Order: sequence, then structure tokens, then C-alpha cells
Amino acid sequence: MWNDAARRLLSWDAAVIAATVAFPLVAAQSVEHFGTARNAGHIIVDLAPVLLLALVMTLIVATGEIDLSVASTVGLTSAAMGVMWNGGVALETIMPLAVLLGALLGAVNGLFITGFGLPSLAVTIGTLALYRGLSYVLLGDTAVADWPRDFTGWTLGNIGGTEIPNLVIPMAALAIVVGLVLHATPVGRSIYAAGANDVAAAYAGIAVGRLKFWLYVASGAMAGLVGVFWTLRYSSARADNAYGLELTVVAVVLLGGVSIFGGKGNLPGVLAAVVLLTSLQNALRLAHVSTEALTVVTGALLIAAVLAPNLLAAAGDALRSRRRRTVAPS
Amino acid sequence: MATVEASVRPVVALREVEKAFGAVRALRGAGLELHAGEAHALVGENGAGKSTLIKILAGLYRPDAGLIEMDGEPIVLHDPAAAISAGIAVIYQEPALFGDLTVAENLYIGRQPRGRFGRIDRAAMDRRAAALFERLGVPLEPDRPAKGLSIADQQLVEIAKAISLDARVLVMDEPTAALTAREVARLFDVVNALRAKGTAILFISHRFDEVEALCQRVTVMRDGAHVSTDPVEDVTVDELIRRMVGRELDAMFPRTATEPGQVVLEVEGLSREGRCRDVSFTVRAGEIVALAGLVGAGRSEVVQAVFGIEARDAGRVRVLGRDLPSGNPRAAIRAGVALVPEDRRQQGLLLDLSVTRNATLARRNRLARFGFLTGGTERREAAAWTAKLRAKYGRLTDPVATLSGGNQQKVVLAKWLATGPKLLIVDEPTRGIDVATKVEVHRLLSGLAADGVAVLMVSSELLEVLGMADRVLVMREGRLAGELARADATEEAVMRLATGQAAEAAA
Amino acid sequence: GGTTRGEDDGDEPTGTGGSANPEAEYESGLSYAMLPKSVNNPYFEASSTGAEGVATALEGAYEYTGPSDASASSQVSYIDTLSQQATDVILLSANDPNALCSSLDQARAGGSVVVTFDSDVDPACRDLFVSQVNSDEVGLALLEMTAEQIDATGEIAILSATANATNQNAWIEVIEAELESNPSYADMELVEVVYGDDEDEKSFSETQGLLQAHPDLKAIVSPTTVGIAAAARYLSGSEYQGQVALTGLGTPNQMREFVKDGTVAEFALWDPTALGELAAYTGAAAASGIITGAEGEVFTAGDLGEYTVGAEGVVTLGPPTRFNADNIDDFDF
Amino acid sequence: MSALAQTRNPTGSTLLDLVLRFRALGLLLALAVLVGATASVNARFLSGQSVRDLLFAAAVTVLLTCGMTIVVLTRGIDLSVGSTLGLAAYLTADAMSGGLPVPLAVLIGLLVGLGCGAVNGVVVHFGKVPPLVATLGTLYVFRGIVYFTAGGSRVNASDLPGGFLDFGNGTLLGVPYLFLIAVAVLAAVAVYLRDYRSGRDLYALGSNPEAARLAGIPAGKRLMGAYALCGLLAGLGGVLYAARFGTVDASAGYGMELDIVAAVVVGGVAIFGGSGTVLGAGLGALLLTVIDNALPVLSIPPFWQQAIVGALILAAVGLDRLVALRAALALRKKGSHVE
Ligand SMILES: Nc1ncnc2c1ncn2[C@@H]1O[C@H](COP(=O)(O)OP(=O)(O)OP(=O)(O)O)[C@@H](O)[C@H]1O
Ligand SMILES: Nc1ncnc2c1ncn2[C@@H]1O[C@H](COP(=O)(O)OP(=O)(O)OP(=O)(O)O)[C@@H](O)[C@H]1O
Ligand SMILES: [Mg+2]
Ligand SMILES: [Mg+2]
Repeated sequence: MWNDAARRLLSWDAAVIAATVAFPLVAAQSVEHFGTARNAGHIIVDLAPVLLLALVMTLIVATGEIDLSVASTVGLTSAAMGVMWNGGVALETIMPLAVLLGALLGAVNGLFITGFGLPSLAVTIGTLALYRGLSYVLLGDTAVADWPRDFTGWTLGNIGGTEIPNLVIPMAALAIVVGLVLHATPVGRSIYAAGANDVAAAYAGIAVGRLKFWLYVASGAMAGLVGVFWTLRYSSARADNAYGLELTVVAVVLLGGVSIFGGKGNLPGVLAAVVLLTSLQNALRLAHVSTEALTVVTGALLIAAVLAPNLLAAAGDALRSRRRRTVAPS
Repeated sequence: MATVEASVRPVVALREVEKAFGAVRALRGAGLELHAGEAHALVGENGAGKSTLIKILAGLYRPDAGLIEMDGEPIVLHDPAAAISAGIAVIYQEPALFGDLTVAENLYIGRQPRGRFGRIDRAAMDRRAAALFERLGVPLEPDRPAKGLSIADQQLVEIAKAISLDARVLVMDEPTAALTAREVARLFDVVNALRAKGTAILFISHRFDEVEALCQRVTVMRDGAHVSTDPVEDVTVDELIRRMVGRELDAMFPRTATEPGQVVLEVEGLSREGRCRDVSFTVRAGEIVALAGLVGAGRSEVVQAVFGIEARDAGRVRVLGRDLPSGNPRAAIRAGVALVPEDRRQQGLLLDLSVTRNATLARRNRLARFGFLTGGTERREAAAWTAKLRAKYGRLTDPVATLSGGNQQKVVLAKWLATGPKLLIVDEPTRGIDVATKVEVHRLLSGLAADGVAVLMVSSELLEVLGMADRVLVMREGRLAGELARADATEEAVMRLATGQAAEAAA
Repeated sequence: GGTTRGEDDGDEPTGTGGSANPEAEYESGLSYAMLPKSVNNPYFEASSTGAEGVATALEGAYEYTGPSDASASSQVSYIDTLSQQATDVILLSANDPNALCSSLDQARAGGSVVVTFDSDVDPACRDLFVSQVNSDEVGLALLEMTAEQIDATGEIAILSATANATNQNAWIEVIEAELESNPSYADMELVEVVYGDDEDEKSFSETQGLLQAHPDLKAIVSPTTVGIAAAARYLSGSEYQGQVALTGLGTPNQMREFVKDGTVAEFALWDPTALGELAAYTGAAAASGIITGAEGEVFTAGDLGEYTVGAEGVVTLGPPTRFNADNIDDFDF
Repeated sequence: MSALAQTRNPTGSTLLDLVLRFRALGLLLALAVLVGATASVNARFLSGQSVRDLLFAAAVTVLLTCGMTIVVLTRGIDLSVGSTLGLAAYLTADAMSGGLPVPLAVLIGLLVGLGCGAVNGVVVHFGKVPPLVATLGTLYVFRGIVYFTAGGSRVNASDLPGGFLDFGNGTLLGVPYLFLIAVAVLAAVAVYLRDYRSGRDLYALGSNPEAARLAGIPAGKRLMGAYALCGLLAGLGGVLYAARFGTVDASAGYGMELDIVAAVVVGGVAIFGGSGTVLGAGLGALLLTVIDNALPVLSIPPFWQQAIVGALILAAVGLDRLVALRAALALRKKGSHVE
């Protein structure tokens, strides 16, 4: 029993979640301006794109694959939105079309990966370049900026009269849906199985290829949704939107305790990692810590995220075996 | 401890060894002595601690307490490299090859013959490997990549690797589990030759005929502890089994004949490029049909094509009169087919996931309520089925990788039996399973057949085939070489068909 | 139905609102923050030096902060942080004309004065813009230098920074328009615009590509300090040295050796330190109520002298300085 | 290209051999087609100056690709190479501009690279952190250190010793010194990986880490060696970068890692370790460099270039897969006991 409890305590995602709860409390005390409702609002709006992309990325990494093209997909959908807007298409039509386009781009990834059996890292490095390139083809060096205030305002607005950002509702809804799918449905079990051993999963009647294909479609659709959000939030459709964001998304998924080899990890850990990383960066900025330090801290945190539990486990083993040796009958 | 020739100093001895994994005490005061020129058998139930003991000897695990002695001197084996250089060669229970390297390089990795400037001399390496395979009587090409070898061929490569080390101590953890009689015989010849040269042999097996054929002494382990060590001729098999399981065993093959019912499986002209050709047969409800043949005859290939893991090039598969689409295991499962695959680590298990997740994986959809799975149902199901098969493990939440080989096999069986199949296909169902459990599995299969389940069994263990099957289909080189009714199925008849002597005689 | 383009065009007026008091003194104790396109850029470091001097002189607090990548979204986080800290004067060089607006609005609503410099945002989102030069002037000066060096005949190409850089694109537009309309440039043809992304290596290889793609190229115009240095380095080590003219905007320290070895005849730039200084004074003046950002208001920017606010709240530093072999040793930045 | 001879019998299997040779041939073919097509549109592409430029550009990429191949073969990856290169380049240039003798400054660059690689190795092997995670972390950390040390300053060509820059831009019989160094390193790594026990150990480690442990392969030593070597080559790349470009600031090598990984992948090295050759990877790097250089020459609009690079990566990976599938089919026929 004690052992069980200790293991839970020592498990990495539990630690990340604990840190996520503890950090804002500490920061609110020690960093000026951190503990205000407005700042909390800033943090939430800031973390939205990473969180949304990380939701599906968690599923993909849990199957042992990766999608490095998400940020480029955001860029391409954003650029496409700009083109459509310039062409006089109604925004209400553009938004679903953007999500659809994202899904299509995801399907291309999925086809290459599951249809042709290519490694996802290689394929999505390719589409990372391809999709970004296409967004430049679409929009070139121009930006489309005249988005209606009603919509751009909503992305930054608060729920009537409160200090809670509007965004919280869709984010929470999506997180709950993805969390339930991963942790409480047969699909979730299939995802872990495919990540742990795809051959055995196939023997258990899981259509691994089809599962992964749809995950890439979902990833693309989510990137399309983020593309919509990004365009409206910054009121700017540009080819370089969300440039380089893929590394941040991968980083939080790993920080949240999902194994890069698949089969392990859970969503609460990832959500906690997103909140922790964003609020940490926010606090460091407020504390006038330099950009250089911010970069180093991000990297160090990532390594520590995996290193620390390993070290703890090693220390625990050493301790146990020492104890046993002293009590072992001779 | 009962030592036969106490005067002779053992080459290697393990004394009072303790090893625990978390809460599981795998070894508690186990011991063993190996002598030069002697083959020593180690037997025990699944999970008795045999493999763990070997891994300590191989330098993979450090004992929590106890001693390893070599030539009477205590030594510490920090890692496998230390054990190898101390002259201990190990054939592990599960083959672990480098798929991307050639077979020859698999044998000689880290000690390839070198030519000028310390560069590897590939020609010499291939020559040596070829000579070794010649000796073992296996037609393996040294320069083919290890990827794509069947389990049996992989095991043979492992054996060749260990033998090529020319070690003072050769440890074999169930090397024969995947082999048929012919390979086993060749292996024993080679081992006997080594023994004659003074090598100490440790041999683990669940097959007592092999123990008797090869070994001079036998040690029994139970629950991580040493039970007895005797010269082989001094103990009977029944006595050994009693010491292993702590009770008498029931009949080995509890087959009760049942009247076959409707045709459940119909296979017609099944072909797959390079693997099997024009295979046709049927299996009826209540019947146990065995597929026999030599290693690589294509038996696994046939059942995999039936189940839909591999798409077939030609032929039809019908279950209860309905056609199964090619290459679609989901459809097969829906039609009531279950396949217990031969390679449990690659095909059967999610090693890093828990016992629960593994045991309920095939039933994930049926256990869901309103589309949702709650942990409780899965836990109850897993507990019930693993208990039915007497699987031993620490907790339901433990990764299956921590279970002993036999217990892993039981989890795979549990997974598929839980689906309540109409056609149960088992590929080497008792590979690596101890006698007591084997009886259990046999009883289960027999019981299922009695309940009207059609059972198709692939087995390399001839006794099992003869003891369990109502009909025996013999395969040779990808084709059905013949069919034998229970009454006609003798060891000799099966082997004749399997090796093609019958065909030659007819021609 | 639905919401389509052009339905929503409500622009707000520029400036801090309220009325200016030209007689007021500069307030002391204000907090200043400079937010460059990205930190680790020598050009902005120079501007920062200028601004910091002003802040110190006016007994204010000064901070230089910003993202390490030149993206708009990272800048937004920094603006939010500054507005959270209630910084009095924000000096900003924007990576995108629109993306920063909502954050800037929030900052201004919180009482900060926002002065953009070097690269502007939508005039509605800031109080004042300190322009290094008038876009037209830069474009014209670049074209003029080029024409002088190649006798106003032949193919020219532009090596720009990123495809979205506001200021670069404004200058390129001027150049294109002038080439179309001005008869004295009738024999010159702009054959290509390439982007070095303000990365040394990329600019370097883009230069290579230009020269190979256009064998008859006569001149390269690179209106970015990173680009012109990379192009000069390539030319100086290649067979094209002296054959193909190079001009643009660069810092004297970076370009000195190329002017001396004859790769570059003449290039231009304004003084980034002075630009930072003027930006800081402008911000201070606005925060002290000396100006509001309305056209025609006048303030004194220390040693730089007197400046007048132009249309849309733009304050212009002055014409760019041209550097050549005769004067380059007089400058050190 | 004489280095082609190195593909001879890299796995000891005649069959696989054929495939590999075909694979290298495929890359060579693609190279030839690309060069030919570009030259037919614009003959200047084959002028001495242009070829020199291309080899200059390829040198650093090829060098880093060699290091990356070694690491990828062990089932690892090193995403920090760009940052390592930046750090080494800046510190080398800074040391020289501070008056340190060239050999000493170069040594600093190499040691910095080696140090960064060793850090990766320690975190991966001893910390048991998956390589992707570890080096994604050090990508940030090393870059942060470059930012710290460089700040907004930059080392200009005029601050560096002329001899060093001459070396960086010099050629031997028209071939840049830099490229010669890269080719020499490539050849050495190729021989090492094919013909030395420790080189084969790297393949074994990547192919099946568990089996490698059982076989007594010193994983710690090999992994440390692989990452250190990768770091060292990135350090060397940094030195050459400084020599070539003269100007070094905090952004040197930024974002380079994905290009290098792309080159390795295009060159047919399995991303999960165990198979592939450094020669293939080198050709992959060359191919990508040629693409980069050819697109502007072909006057492809700049906005299209990145899209084309992406499409070509996909095509290369797809082609490679096709070849692998053929090989598998051949193996199946060959290994079959069925007539
Ligand atoms: N790495 C491990 N972690 C946790 N428990 C382990 C581990 N390895 C073995 N065990 C446990 O130790 C016990 C002994 O296992 P071992 O593999 O030695 O059995 P065995 O005698 O070889 O059985 P089999 O005949 O089935 O191969 C089992 O209960 C097993 O679950
Ligand atoms: N994945 C694979 N790749 C290449 N060849 C294979 C593969 N699996 C099996 N083979 C070959 O196909 C033939 C049939 O193999 P199969 O596994 O069906 O035989 P089997 O009769 O079940 O024997 P075994 O006892 O080895 O399982 C053999 O020659 C085997 O070597
Ligand atoms: Mg065992
Ligand atoms: Mg088989």
C-alpha cells in the first residue's frame, strides 16, 4: 500500500501537476503583478494555441508517432483564410473551411505515414517545409489585417462581466473531450496499444493504420482551428504565423510525461505542463529576467522533466537495496 | 545440499542468492553448482525464478544477497560483458537479435575477425558462421539480414552465437521451446560434443524427455528457492513434477472425444507468395485440429492468413459460412475468431502496459458501457481470467514485462479466451509453459472443444499434437502434405509426411 | 449573409487624446522600456544606448527587453508584461503592423504611452511613430545611389530582409513606383526581389543565387544591414567584385572593409543611436503632456534639436547619411 | 565520385548491397538530373564560381550530417547541432578577435563542440533521457548560452585574422578547403562505421538496444562516443562556418538541425537506427544543398522555394521506402522454403 502511494507520488506527471498548482501560489507572493486576474487572463490567452495543439499531439505521441507540421499547418490555414477574406468570402464560411483545410493537410500526413508506411518524423519534416512554403505562395509577403472587430474582440474578451477569458470555454470543452477519449474509451485503449506495440495491437484487431490516419486528420483539423484563432487573435493572416511553434508543442507534451516512444503518458500531465511552462515564462518576464535566461530555463526544464524522475527512481532503488541487504538473513 | 561428487570443485556455483523486484521476491536462497563436462537441468514452475537465476549468472542482474563463485573464488559480475569474458555464454529465453545486421555479424558482434589495420574481415566471418551452421545442420545464409527470420531460426542463431563463444559454461534458457524434434536432436549432438570437451552446461526446459535425454543432473526450484538436486537417473519424472508443483498431476492430455458439429472454418486454396500455397481444410465445432510440420513449414503463415494479419494472395476463408475479407483481423474477431500468436513478445503483448490492459485489450469494445470504459470492469475481468489460468504476478497494474515467460503466455491466453471465440486458433499455445499449466491449458482447450468451440492448433511439440488433436494436418514447404485421423496419427506417420519421405516413396 | 471584408473600418484617431501643453517640463522618474524586433541585434542595441541615455538624463528607469526571435506573437507577450507592469513609455519596433494592436490598446488604456520607432504599427494603435526617415526619402536615396553607380542602365535586384518587414516593403514599393514613373530611370529594370530573412547565411546564399540567375545583373540593393554585409562579403570573395555594384543600408563598422577594398562605393544609413534618443524624447514628451501626437506640435529633443509632429503622429529623424570612402572613417557605430 | 566505392559490401550481404548501391545510385541520379536540368536552363550553374559556391555551402552541412548519421544509427538524434555550431562559431571568432592565436581559437571551437556533445551523451546515457527530449532541451540551453555570451554583439570579418578567412575562402585546384575537409571526414566516418568493431557496435545498438546489452556491447562508451563525435563535428562545423562567413553573431546555425535531420533522412538512414550509410547521408546533404542553390538559379520565385524543398523531401523519403519494400520482397522470396 505504502509502496503504491509512494509510486504515485513519485510519478512524473503527478509531480508536474503538483508543481503547476504550487508555482502560481509561490509566484503570486514573490513576483509583482503576477497574481492579478488580468495577468491570469494573459496567461490563458497566451497558452491557448500551444494547449490546443498539444491535445492532439498527446494522442499522436502516445501512438509512438509525431507531427512536426502542426505549426506550418496553422500558418497555411491562416494564409488561406487571408486569401479567402480578400476574395470576399464571409468569415462564417471561412472558419469551417479553414478547419476543413487543416483536416485535409493532416490527411496528407496520415496518408504518407500510414498509407505508404513512412516514418512520421521524416514525413512531417517534409510537410513542415511544404506547408510553410505553400503559405508563402498563397500570401507572399503581405498580411491580411482587416478582420472584423466583433470576432477579433471575442478571442481576447472575457465572459460577460467576469475576468474569465471567453477562450476558457472551448479550451476546457476540447480538453475534456480529448481526455475522455484517451482515458475512458476503447479508442484510448487502442491508442496506447498502438504506441506500446503496433504488431500486438494489430493482432488484437486494432486497425493501427486507420487509427493513426484519423489522429493526423484530427491534428490537422485542430491546427486549422488554431489557425482561425491565431488569425483573429492577432488580427493578422500571415504566412509566418506560428512559425517554430512545433518545438514548443512537442516540448510540453514531453514535459507532461508522455513517452516519445509511445504507449505512456496522460493528458492531465500535459495540460499541467502547458500551464506550468507558460506561467513560468510569464513570471520570469514580469521579474525582469532576460530572454536568454528564459531560453535556458525552457531547455533545462525539459531535460529535468525526464531526468528528475529517473534520478529519483535510481535513488529509490539504491535505498531499497541497501535496506534489504542490511536486513537480509546471512 | 545434495551434491553427487562433492570432491570435484564446481566450475561455477551460485550460493544463497536473493533477488527481489519491488514486492516480488523472485529468488530466496537459491543455489546451483555446475561441473565441467556435465549437463545440468534446471526445472521449475513458471515464475519459479529460473530465468532470474540465469540472468544473475549472465551479469544482467546483481543479486541482493548471496555469492557467485567461479573455480571456488567469489566473483562479481557487473554486466554481461564481464560474464562473457569470465567464460559464461547464455542463450536467453527470448531471442534478441540485431535485425539490421547480417546473421554472421549477429554471431560475432564485438569480436569480429579482423584483418589489416584492425578492419573487419567479412569473408572470414562469413566462413566461420557457415561452418558453425553446418555443424548445427541449419540452412541459414550467413550474409542475410536477421530481420525476417522465423522465431525458430532466430533461436537457432542465438544457439549458434552462444556456441561460437567457446565458453566454459553454456547456459540455455528453454532453447528448444520453438524447435521441432529434428533441430533439437542436432542441438543435443552439438551440446554433447561440447560437454565431452569439458564445457559445463546448464539447461532449462519444461520438456522432461529432453531433460532425460541430455542431462546428468537435475535441480528443482520452487518459489525462488532450491528444492533438490539429484542425478537424473535417480529421480522419476513424476517425482520431479511433484517437487516442482508440490502436488500430483492429472492426466497430461485430458482429451475427451466429442462429436464434431457444424463446419466452423473452411479454408479453400489459400496461397501467399513465398509462404504457403493452395492450402484447403475445414475445422468443425467441437473438434481440435492440429497443424503439424517442421519449423518454417508455413503453419504460422497459414493461421495468420486465416486470421487476416497477412493479406492472402488467393483463396477463400469462410467462418460459419460467411466469407472473411482478406487482411482484416477486425472482421475475423467479429466473426468469432481468436488467434493466440506464436511470438508473445512481438505479437501477443504490450510489454510496458499493465496486466489489466493486456488481458482486456481484445474486449475493449465489449466492456465499454455507453462507449465509456471504467477501470473497474476491466480490473474485474482481468482478475477473473488470469485467476482461471492460474497466472502469477504481483499486481494487476504491473507491466506484463515483469512477469515470467510462462505467465506472460497465460496473459495472452486469457486475453483471447475472454472473447468467447467460436473458432480458437492457438499457435504454439504451451511454448514456455510449465507442465502443470500445460495440463491446465490442455484441459481448457479440451473443455472449449467440448463446449462446441472449433480449435485449430499449431504445435511443434509432437506429443501435444498427438495427444490433443482429433485430426492432424501436416504441412511441408508451404503445402498441405497430408491429413491423419486421430487413430492413424503416430509420431512416425507425422514425421514421414513432414519430411517428405512419404512423397519420395510414392514417386 | 455573413461577415465579409470591408464592413468594419472604424479607425480611431491618433494620439494620446487630451490637449498638449507645449510649455510643460519633461517629467522625471518615468519608466521607459524599449522593445526591439528581437534582442541580440546590434542595430537595436545601438538604439537602446541612445534611449537609455535619455532615460538616465531624465532620471527615469530604463529597461531593454524583448523576444529572441523576430515574431509578432512573441512581442505580444512582452507588451502584455510591460502593460502589466504599468510602464510609462513603451518604445517599440514592431514585427507586424496589426498583430500587436489589441495588446497595445490594452497598454494604452492602462496609461502607457506607446511610441513606435524603426517599424510602425497601424497608426490607430500607437501614440507616435518616430521614423528614421521618410519612406519616400529612403527609397529615392537608394535608387539614386544605385543609378549613380551604374549610370542608370541595366538590371538591378533587391536583397530584402523578411518578406513581411513593414519598412522594407514600403521602400521597395517606392523604388518600384519610381522606376515606373521616372523617365531618368527608364533604362533600369528591377528583375527580382529576394529575401535573406535577416539571416547572414541565407542572405549570403541568396546573393549567390541572384548572380547566377541574372548574368547581366548590374547592381544589388540591400536595404537591410544584415543583407548588405552578407552580400558584400560574398562579392568581395568572388569574381563579381567590382563588376556588380552593391548599395543599400548598412552600418559603417560592418561595411568599412568593403568600402576600402572597392566592393562597395556608397551606402546609406541613419544613426540608430540618435533614433533611439529621439524615440525616448518623443515618448517622454508625450508622457509629460508636452505633445499629444497631433500634427504640428513641436518639442525639443535635447541635443537633437527641435522636432515637429507630422501627419498621423509621425516624427521624422532626418535624411539618411551616405557613407563612402571619403567620410566612412568619421563614424563609429 | 570515387567515394561510391565505399558502398561496396557495407553489410556483408550481396543482396542488401545491391539495394544500397541502388539507393546511392538513386541519389546520384537525382543529383545528376537536378544539376543537368538547372544547367540546361542556366549554363552559369556549372561555372567555376557557381560550383565553388555550391561546394562551400555543402561543406558544413555534410560535416554535420556525418555526425548526425552516427547518432541516428544508434537510434538517437541530436537536435542541438545548430546551437552547438553557433556556440562554437561564436566562441572561436570571439577568441580570435580577442587576439588569441588561430590554432588555439580553433581548438576552443572543437573543445566546445566536444563538450556540448559530451553533455548530450551524459544526459542520454546516464540520465536515460530519450535523445529527442534531451537534445531538444540542450538546443534551447546551448542557444541560450550563445545569447548570453554574444548578447547583441557580433564578430565582424574585419576582426578576424586574414589567414583564417583566406583559409575559409581558399581552394585547392578549384575545390574549397572546407569541402575537402568535409569529404575527408566523411570518408573516415564511412570506413569507421563499416569496418571497425566499435563502428558496427553502433549499428547493433540502434538495431536492438536490449540485445546489445546482452551481447556485452559497452553501450555507455559507444553512446558517449557517438554524441561526443557528433558534437565535435558540429564544433568543427562552427569553426569552418566562422572561417567561411567571417561574420558571426548569436544566430549562427539557428534552425539548422531540421535541415541536417532532413539530409540524413533523405540519405536513407533509418530514423529508428540500425541501418543506413554515412555516404548516403552525405549525398542527401549534397542533394539538399544543390536544391537550395538551384532554385534561385532557376529563377523559381522565392515564395515557392520552401514548398519545393518540402515536396522533394517527401519524394525522397517515399522513394527510399519503395526501394526498401522491394528489398524486403526480395528477401522474402529468398528466405522462403517454399519453391
Ligand atoms: N524485471 C522484473 N521485475 C519484476 N518482477 C520480475 C522481473 N523479472 C522477473 N520477475 C518475477 O520474478 C519471478 C521469477 O521469474 P523468472 O522469469 O525467473 O521465472 P522462470 O522460472 O524463468 O519462469 P518461466 O518458466 O515462466 O520462464 C516471477 O514471479 C516474475 O514475475
Ligand atoms: N516475417 C518474416 N519475414 C521473412 N520470412 C518469414 C517471416 N516469417 C516467416 N518467414 C518464413 O516463411 C516461412 C514459413 O514460416 P512460418 O512461420 O509460417 O512457419 P512455421 O511452420 O510456423 O514454423 P515456425 O515453427 O518457425 O513458426 C519460413 O521459411 C520462414 O522463415
Ligand atoms: Mg524463464
Ligand atoms: Mg510457427
